[in-house]
Amino acid sequence: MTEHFPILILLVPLFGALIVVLLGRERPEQCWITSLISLGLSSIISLFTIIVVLSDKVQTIRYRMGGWEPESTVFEVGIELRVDILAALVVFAVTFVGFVNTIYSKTRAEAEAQGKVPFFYALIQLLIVGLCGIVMTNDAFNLYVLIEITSLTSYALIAMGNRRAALSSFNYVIMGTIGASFYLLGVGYLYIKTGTLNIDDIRMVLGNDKLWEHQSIIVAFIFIMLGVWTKMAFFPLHGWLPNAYAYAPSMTGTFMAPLMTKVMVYVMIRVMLWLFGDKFVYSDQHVWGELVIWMSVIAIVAGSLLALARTDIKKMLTYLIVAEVGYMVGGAWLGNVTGQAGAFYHILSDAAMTFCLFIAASIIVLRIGDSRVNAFDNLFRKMPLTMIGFTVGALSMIGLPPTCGFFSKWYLIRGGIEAGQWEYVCALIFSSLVNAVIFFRIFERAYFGKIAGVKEDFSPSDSDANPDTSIKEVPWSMLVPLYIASVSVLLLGIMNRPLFEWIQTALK
Amino acid sequence: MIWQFDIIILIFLVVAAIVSLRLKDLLGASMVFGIYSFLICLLWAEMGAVDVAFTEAAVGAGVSTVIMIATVFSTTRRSKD
Amino acid sequence: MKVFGLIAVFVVGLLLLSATQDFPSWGDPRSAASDGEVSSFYIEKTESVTKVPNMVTAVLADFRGYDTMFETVVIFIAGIGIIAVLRNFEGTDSPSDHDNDDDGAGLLARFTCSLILPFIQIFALYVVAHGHHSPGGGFQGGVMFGASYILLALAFGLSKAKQLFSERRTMIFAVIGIFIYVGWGVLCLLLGKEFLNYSVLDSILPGDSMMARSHSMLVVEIGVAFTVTAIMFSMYSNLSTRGRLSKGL
Amino acid sequence: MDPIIANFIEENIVPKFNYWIYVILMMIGLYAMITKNNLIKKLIGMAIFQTAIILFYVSIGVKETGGIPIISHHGPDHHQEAEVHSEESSKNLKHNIIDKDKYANPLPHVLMLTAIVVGVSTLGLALAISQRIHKSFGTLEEDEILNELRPGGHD
Repeated sequence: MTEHFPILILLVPLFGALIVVLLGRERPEQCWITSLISLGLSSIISLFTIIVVLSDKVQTIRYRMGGWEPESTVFEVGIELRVDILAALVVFAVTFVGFVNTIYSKTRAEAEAQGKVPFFYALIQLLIVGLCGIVMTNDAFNLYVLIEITSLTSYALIAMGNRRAALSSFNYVIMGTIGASFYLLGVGYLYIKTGTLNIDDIRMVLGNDKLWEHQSIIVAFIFIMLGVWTKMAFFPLHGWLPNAYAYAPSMTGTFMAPLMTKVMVYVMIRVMLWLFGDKFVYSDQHVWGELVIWMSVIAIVAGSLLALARTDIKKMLTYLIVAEVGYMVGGAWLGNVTGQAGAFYHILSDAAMTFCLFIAASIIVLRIGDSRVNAFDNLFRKMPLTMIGFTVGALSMIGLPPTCGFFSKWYLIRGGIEAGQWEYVCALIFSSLVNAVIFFRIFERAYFGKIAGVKEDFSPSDSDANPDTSIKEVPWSMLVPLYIASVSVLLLGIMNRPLFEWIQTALK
Repeated sequence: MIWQFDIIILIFLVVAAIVSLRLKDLLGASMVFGIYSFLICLLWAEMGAVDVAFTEAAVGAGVSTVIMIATVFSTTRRSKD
Repeated sequence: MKVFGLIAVFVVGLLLLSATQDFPSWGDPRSAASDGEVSSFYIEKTESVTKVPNMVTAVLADFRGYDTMFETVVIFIAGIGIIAVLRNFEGTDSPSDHDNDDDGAGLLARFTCSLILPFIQIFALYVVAHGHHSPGGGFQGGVMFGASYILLALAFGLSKAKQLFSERRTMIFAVIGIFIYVGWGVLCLLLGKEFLNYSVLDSILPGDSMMARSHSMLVVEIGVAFTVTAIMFSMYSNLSTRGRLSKGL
Repeated sequence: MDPIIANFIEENIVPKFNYWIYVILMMIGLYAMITKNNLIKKLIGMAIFQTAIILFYVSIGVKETGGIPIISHHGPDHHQEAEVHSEESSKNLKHNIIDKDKYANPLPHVLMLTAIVVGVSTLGLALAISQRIHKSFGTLEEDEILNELRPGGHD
């Protein structure tokens, strides 16, 4: 039974989506329960997959679709799934965030999906199918199909919002298609030289036939990287992300912001280490090693500064995502295992803390009705329960122990020092300082209220209604996800040592 | 696999692509895009990719053009470029 | 923006062209892709392993059946995505819409359509069923079947087509299609082999395990055809009415 | 003509003409996607861009000596008795060696069937989104939309 886990993780939400569409829009409550059950089941299976993969006997599950064993050939003729501990961890993160986000969607979906609740739940489950498939597949073309599944679902999910969401979704369609098509082109260039599509086999052919110096392989690498970077919003290609995530319906934003870019970072690590191999990527002949580190430095600095310039909390968080993508790209390109493992650990921790911050921000915006930071006066008094969750996420973003943000940054910095890339280390520290400024600005507002405390009693927000009655804490279906997210931020921080060791052994 | 035939279609393809992008009338642009799809379908049939050609004839030239024209009718025919 | 676009496009084009130099010549049968192990395996072994002479169908529905499953899911996503984005559920059921402006095309068009529609549908079924031996398959046949309904809507008005193929029915058909495909794979799982490993189905299908693969391909193609038919019609009916599903083109 | 140029054309353009045209089509499509102002035009550019990539893939699979990738039992190289699909003849077929140079490479065709489907799905969804944009902004021109957003929006 255990060998079928990878496909079961995918099939359960797929069937969930079909059932939800069949239920129709007259029964939103049942749609919610169905997707809750299917995603819960899926995350339980992926938890078991982690346990299976961690046992000494298995380590890597290989699952051949259609049972096509390569008998007369060396190469795979069918499509293969490959799950090691890295994939299992990311899949668990995806399904678990999906499950928790479904709890959060309970009230929001009915309010924001405008009578299209079943389609929302179906799309979000298909998005999870796509993300899990991306992480597990071992076939370069299948990866493209799954990338398109996630893209199409996210276009539709974002466009369900207001009119600005539709416009940013259109930009996302254009950028996303360019990115995915570049990836497809790169795969085509690899295929024309190697004659296979299986990721492991391509790496083998590239190594055996010494194709590394060929112009077409270099171009293929550049195009695949450009495509993946567009999808993950690496700095100069980030244009679609801030508007798309900020204007999307809140329950969509809370799901996509933590996961979409992180899964694409995982794809990048996989392309670098498994598709092309570290000998090709970190070879001294190519100039790109140093170049990409500098690009990531620019991404970190620019993302942080752009975030600092925003007053809208959701926009600010989206620019912080851009900076975080810079962290991970830089870490993966440092060229040593510490950096790669740090980047990978940052995928998990960033997913947790972005999830936490986005839920908190959505709750605050929902209750205050204003997304500008200036309106956050006295929030600690008005919504203490929400602000506790927000604080945990913010501290992790700044990088204070014992949150996971501290440890991932610590490993990344260690990797940077090992590789001697001081500019990257400086950018990380600079970004932490900027994050501290950003979040302490919010804390100051939220804790002390207006700077001129005397005037507070006469301010218009207090005069029309008593703040204690106008702003209430939100229902449990929103607070529980927030607390689950903040607990997982702390838990990931406490468990950093075993996690980091697993990741390191898998990367070696 | 007649290369003269191949080259003629390829040149027509480039022409059709440019014309469909330069027309200021969106209905016309969609129509020329349909022509482009049929040409490329011919090219694929000639290159031996019969299944791809069949799909492109049904999807690219058929459904894509129809939904594009449906959109043009329910929005606007005007285009500034 | 124009200059920037031009520069970006030229950089991309030059990069791509620089790589074509070390490509094998066009049509070279000895190129790595065409002479490689994988494609040789497909060409030489497909018929003996699956009893299907059309290699494209065999590779599509069997060797890379997992891809095709997601291809069907992509179509399904497009269908429900369009509904999620565009569908306007208010004002659908006002009867006045059905009476006005929705009487389709003129007499000649109606007559011609009623003549050719049955043939289109029969040909679509042939394309689905005969995909093993000739070009075609579930996807192409499904598109044609969907196109026949689009033609019906163009000639007789959308309300007439909706009587045959209502929105609820479209969704049910689309779901049934994917359900057939995925369910067939799950059946293999339940019989103890990998997902989509059709060879294990020889216990319930006539013939040996190779014929089981051949028959299973037909089953999954039918599943694809169901989904594609439904979604093509749903796509057209939503896009042509701005999501109101009344007053077609 | 300069012999160097003639040589270049001989070696790099004539045998790879398909690749050249695909790059040109791709550049046209990409340019339209980046610079066109009208949303529908952008989508036409996107469709051209995608078909160019499909053209590239199909060009990979072509063999000068090969025909369509459907095994034919009527060809001159095969025995006449293989014509009927009876049990016996298909057994004989197993021993027939299939000349792989006679058939085009089927794998790129399969991949491109999927890519066409993805293309039409993206196009449909993007058209739906642009209809929604037209419904709420009243125009399909990007600059007019941005103009309308400027006074109200804070970005």
